[in-house]
Amino acid sequence: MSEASPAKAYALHLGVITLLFVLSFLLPDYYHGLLARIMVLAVFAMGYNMLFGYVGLLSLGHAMFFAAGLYGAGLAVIQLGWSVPAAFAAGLGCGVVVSLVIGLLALRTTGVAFMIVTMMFAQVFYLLILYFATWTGGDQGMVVPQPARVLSLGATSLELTNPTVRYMTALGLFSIVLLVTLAIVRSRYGRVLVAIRENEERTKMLGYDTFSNKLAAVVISGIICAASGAAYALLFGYVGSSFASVQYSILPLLWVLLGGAATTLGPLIGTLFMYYVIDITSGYTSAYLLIVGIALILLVLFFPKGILGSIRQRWLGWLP
Amino acid sequence: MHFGPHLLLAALEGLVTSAVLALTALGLSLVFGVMRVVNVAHGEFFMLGAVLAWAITTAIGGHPALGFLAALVIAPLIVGAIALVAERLVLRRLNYNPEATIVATIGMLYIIQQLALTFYGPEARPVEPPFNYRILLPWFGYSGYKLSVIAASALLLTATWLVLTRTRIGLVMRATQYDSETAQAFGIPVGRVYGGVFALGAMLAAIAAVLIVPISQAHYLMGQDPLLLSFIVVIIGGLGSLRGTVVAAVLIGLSDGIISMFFSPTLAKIIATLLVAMVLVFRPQGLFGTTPR
Amino acid sequence: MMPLLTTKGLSRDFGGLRAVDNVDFALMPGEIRAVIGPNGAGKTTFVSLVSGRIQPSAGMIVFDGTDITNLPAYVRVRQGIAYTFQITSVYANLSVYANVALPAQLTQRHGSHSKSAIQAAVMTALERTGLADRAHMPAGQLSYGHQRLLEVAMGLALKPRLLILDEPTQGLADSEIDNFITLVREIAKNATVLLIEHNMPVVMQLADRITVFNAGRILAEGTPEAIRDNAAVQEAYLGTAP
Amino acid sequence: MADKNGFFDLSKTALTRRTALKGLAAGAGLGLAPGFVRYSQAQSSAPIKIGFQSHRTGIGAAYGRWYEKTTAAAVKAINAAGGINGRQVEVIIEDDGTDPGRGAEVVGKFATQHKTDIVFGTLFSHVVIGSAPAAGENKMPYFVVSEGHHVASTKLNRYVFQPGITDVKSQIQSMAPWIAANAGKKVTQIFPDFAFGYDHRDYLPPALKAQGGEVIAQIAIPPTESSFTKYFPQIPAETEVIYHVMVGPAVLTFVKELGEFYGSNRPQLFGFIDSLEATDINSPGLEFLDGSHFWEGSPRYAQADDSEAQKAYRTAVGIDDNGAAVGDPKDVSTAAHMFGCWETLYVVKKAMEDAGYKGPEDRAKLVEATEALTAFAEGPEHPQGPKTFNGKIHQCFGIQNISKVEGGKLKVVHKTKIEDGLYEAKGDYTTQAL
Repeated sequence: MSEASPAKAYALHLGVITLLFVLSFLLPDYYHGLLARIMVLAVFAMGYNMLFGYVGLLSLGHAMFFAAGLYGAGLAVIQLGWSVPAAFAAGLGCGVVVSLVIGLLALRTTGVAFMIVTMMFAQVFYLLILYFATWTGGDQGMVVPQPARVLSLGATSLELTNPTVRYMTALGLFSIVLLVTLAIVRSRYGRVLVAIRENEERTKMLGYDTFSNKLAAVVISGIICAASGAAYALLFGYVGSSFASVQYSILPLLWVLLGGAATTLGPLIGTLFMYYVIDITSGYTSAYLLIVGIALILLVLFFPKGILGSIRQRWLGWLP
Repeated sequence: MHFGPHLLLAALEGLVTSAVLALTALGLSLVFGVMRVVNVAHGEFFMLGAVLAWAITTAIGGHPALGFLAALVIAPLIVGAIALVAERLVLRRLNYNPEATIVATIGMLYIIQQLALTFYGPEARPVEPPFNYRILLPWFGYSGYKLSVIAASALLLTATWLVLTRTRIGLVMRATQYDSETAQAFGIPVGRVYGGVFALGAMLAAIAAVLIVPISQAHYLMGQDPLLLSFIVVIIGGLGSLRGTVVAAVLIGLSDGIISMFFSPTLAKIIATLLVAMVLVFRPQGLFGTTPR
Repeated sequence: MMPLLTTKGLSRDFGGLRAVDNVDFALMPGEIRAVIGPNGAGKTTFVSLVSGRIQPSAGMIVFDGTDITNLPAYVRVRQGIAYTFQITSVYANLSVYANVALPAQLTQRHGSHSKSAIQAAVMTALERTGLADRAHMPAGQLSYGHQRLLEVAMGLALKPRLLILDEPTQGLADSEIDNFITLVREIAKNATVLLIEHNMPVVMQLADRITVFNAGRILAEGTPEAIRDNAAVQEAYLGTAP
Repeated sequence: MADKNGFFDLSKTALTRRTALKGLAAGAGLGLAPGFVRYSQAQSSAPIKIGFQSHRTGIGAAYGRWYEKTTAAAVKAINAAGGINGRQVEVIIEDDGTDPGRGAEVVGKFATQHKTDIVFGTLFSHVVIGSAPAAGENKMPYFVVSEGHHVASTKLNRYVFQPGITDVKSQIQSMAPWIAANAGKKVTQIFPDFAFGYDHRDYLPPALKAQGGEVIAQIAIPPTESSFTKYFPQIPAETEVIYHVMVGPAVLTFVKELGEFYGSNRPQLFGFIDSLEATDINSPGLEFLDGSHFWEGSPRYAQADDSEAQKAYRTAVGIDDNGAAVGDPKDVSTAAHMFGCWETLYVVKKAMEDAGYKGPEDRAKLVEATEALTAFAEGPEHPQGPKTFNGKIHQCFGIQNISKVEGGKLKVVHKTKIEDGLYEAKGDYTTQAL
């Protein structure tokens, strides 16, 4: 983490946001839609990175935070008939509650035990979704009805099913989370998180309540992931238990490691990379997972710190 | 069914689960303990063992026992060789960096799974047990083969324990686990130990799979559950503790079997998972670990 | 005058071993106190109990008139007890500046919030330890002696009332030791210093009073001269000492 | 095991598969290359493009393969007979990984990149439900072959149809009379603890009650379970019929363990063949099923009274009298479901012809034309049997088969009537805007 060049860092991030904005008008329909989805999932990855990259806590249970947002927002619309903003808030609220409870319990452990405990709580969460199938739709999941996915702003109403509205909403969420992440990372609090990652015992002896700081990080991470989940439910109209399965806990870890842990833009890069590798290779062969696997291994051999992480290490030391 | 027989049945079922789980988890524990590598592809080595068992028994034909015994020897060897190659080509070059190895083993998972799908296919295929003997109890019938799985697993675990505690190989492995740098300084070929441990870990998973495949079929997606359960067993049992791994496997297998007597199945799974998670929360070093290192 | 720190009946067991055994201890404000004793005498365990890194098995600790026995370490740090590690424990991957900024931003929290205030505090600590020109190096690239100084700078940035130094001169060159003695004297103008030290010349030059530990108990306590002449101490060091 | 060369037959399996795909590729042409869209051709001669959302990987892969084979056969037959509205049919396949998230992306890809005319072919319910919003938003007619009750429940949207296979609620309802009359009145249900199982859990008890039977116990098995014996003690002793609908790779274990548990002294067994699709009924351990009964959509084994249409269909798809791939007896098909692909494509053909369909701008017309359909006569286009279609709930209703396992084969012992499976429809898609 470098102290210098805040202007450069902010310029870069605003540049990326501008680029994504401009791309909205240039991309063909398919990639336009795909990128909207990638931005929402990149938010999930950013939430994961908050905890894994900056605090060094490897969780295998983040699907539960994503699903908390997904179901919080989805069920609020489907079962309670709430409006889109209220449902989004409900998703965030669920994210806060779940991450607070899980944080209080799981943070009693460290290292691999933390990894396994989070995985098991996520498994419980997943099974609970199946158990309460009457309300959650179980493994089939539920559709968020199209007429309900409208954002009313005073006189105007925006249909979230409209590709442009959806892209811009996704971009808005992505931008907010990206800038918030950047601000957190560069703040005093961000410095404490990194210190905990580097040496927790030492940080305690410098007067920091590391437990509370870690708990706050779990909750921030949980909120960001829940925001991604809530946005997914409202923008794409489906809630289902597969998003709570362990696969969706491994995916953000993979995206973050690919893009570069503890880099603010790494999650986006990693998610983009993974999506495009799958999308392109699956067009050429039905055995595309083979190619994905080989790509992952090659990438990690030549970019052991992830794409952006390795770039930062070798060339651009100022990257946040 | 009355409570007693029901409990007996649940316990037997739990023990079969435990027997297979203990072997699989021991493999993961060795890799985890000695190399500090989180091997996400461990479940795929398990799957590979089962798929190869099917291939070998089908190719050999004749009496089921013949093919099964061949599979029990050949399948682990092939899987071990594959693991060794993977270790040489990938993990070693990554310097066993914990994060990079996670990505790399996820890559291996995809590759192995896809190869199994392409060459073996998406169907679940059965392997005939070496013998079919139904033990008739007064209250229910039970598979004789299942009981033999428990025995075989106990035998293999004892053998592994002897190797680890009584032989030079075991000593070298323990020394490397304790402190790889010092071990290196004392002339232990740490690189080769790592290769051997990774292969051995995969072989244990493959053996477990060959044992279970006459009970539950070979399928290309069968690796995920053993992986997750093994992780849990390894952590609950305490890193690198053979005794802990076995006890944790028995505990998890039995609790899974017995809790299912009292609750609806999904609820039973929820309670069992939550219980084990709570054990870990309030005893993070595992049941037999001392202090986390 | 009231003591800054007192312990009463302080004990700590590790398994069957009693590492600190029923220690009554008092430290006056402004003092430089050295704690000496043979290896395994319980010195580090004792200061770890004081700093809160480990919990006592029995006894109580009073700091500045309040019972801090059950307070977690980080609260004690905030109340003014700073601890520098025996084994160098700086953040190797972070810059020297960032290492010191971490404690500095804590003490600035209640005062000025501005970035410049933190910066000023960091630079003051770095200048006092002579590390100012290395502020932007990664801490891991500092020489061993400089890393020891960085430990002290981190302690200083906490603006402590009690600074605990655990074997600060270990591994330092003679020239570095002289500078270090000057530094501690200067620190002692604003803070009380509790020093674990093996290097007897350093102890003799710095300490106002010396406490000698042996087998988890206080063997003797007094001025450097009194300790030098104490027969029991000599026996502990020359006779039963390992 | 009968075949000693099973393992080496694997390569042959791969070959047959590839050969089958070649038929597809011939039709699909450049469509298989991603992003390659031929705008330039005049619409009149350009092929009609059907996006096939296939379970090539993931838990549904065994089905996906046979759905592809059946589709290829149907497209070949349609093209040979002049195509649809004089245009050839081209199939573009995308893998959805049997994952609802990816499923929705694939529908988006068909709509915006491949610009297909319709999307077709999904089986697994969660993928259907996950993809349905994307179909609705893209105004993309989406023809599924899933047998789930989701379409008929009218919880999806106006663009989703299931005209080729009866939904599971109707299937269950038409099974109940036979079970109560022939197998027994005290029924214990064992079903997977997820939505497919819930349809059975919810619809069987009332249907059985209407016939004087009773469900005395319901045992839901968690989806991740791989061993079942521990649940069997929950089966009440007075059970006359065990009604089982387990699916997934663990089903062989289920049957085998049931056999070990009961031995020869077992209750009657009635199951849905979903459990054993793509699985040889003569696999070791399945002996226990001898004499038990199964629901089948379309019979796996050739029957003595098969219609000419059924025979022609089996030949076209390439399955032998035992329901396995011609030339590879180990490669067992998903015969009970895959006929739905064939029949759905012919429904699409009929609807497109009725609508005078020219291109994506006519999709709304295609939806209305499909809704206007009422019945499909048995014949080469509908070899499984006659069906009625309810345009309001977008669901067809056909006859069902009950087959007995006898001498290592499944023999149809009862065929239900369409009326047996009709229920009161709730909701109406046609009131939704297009």
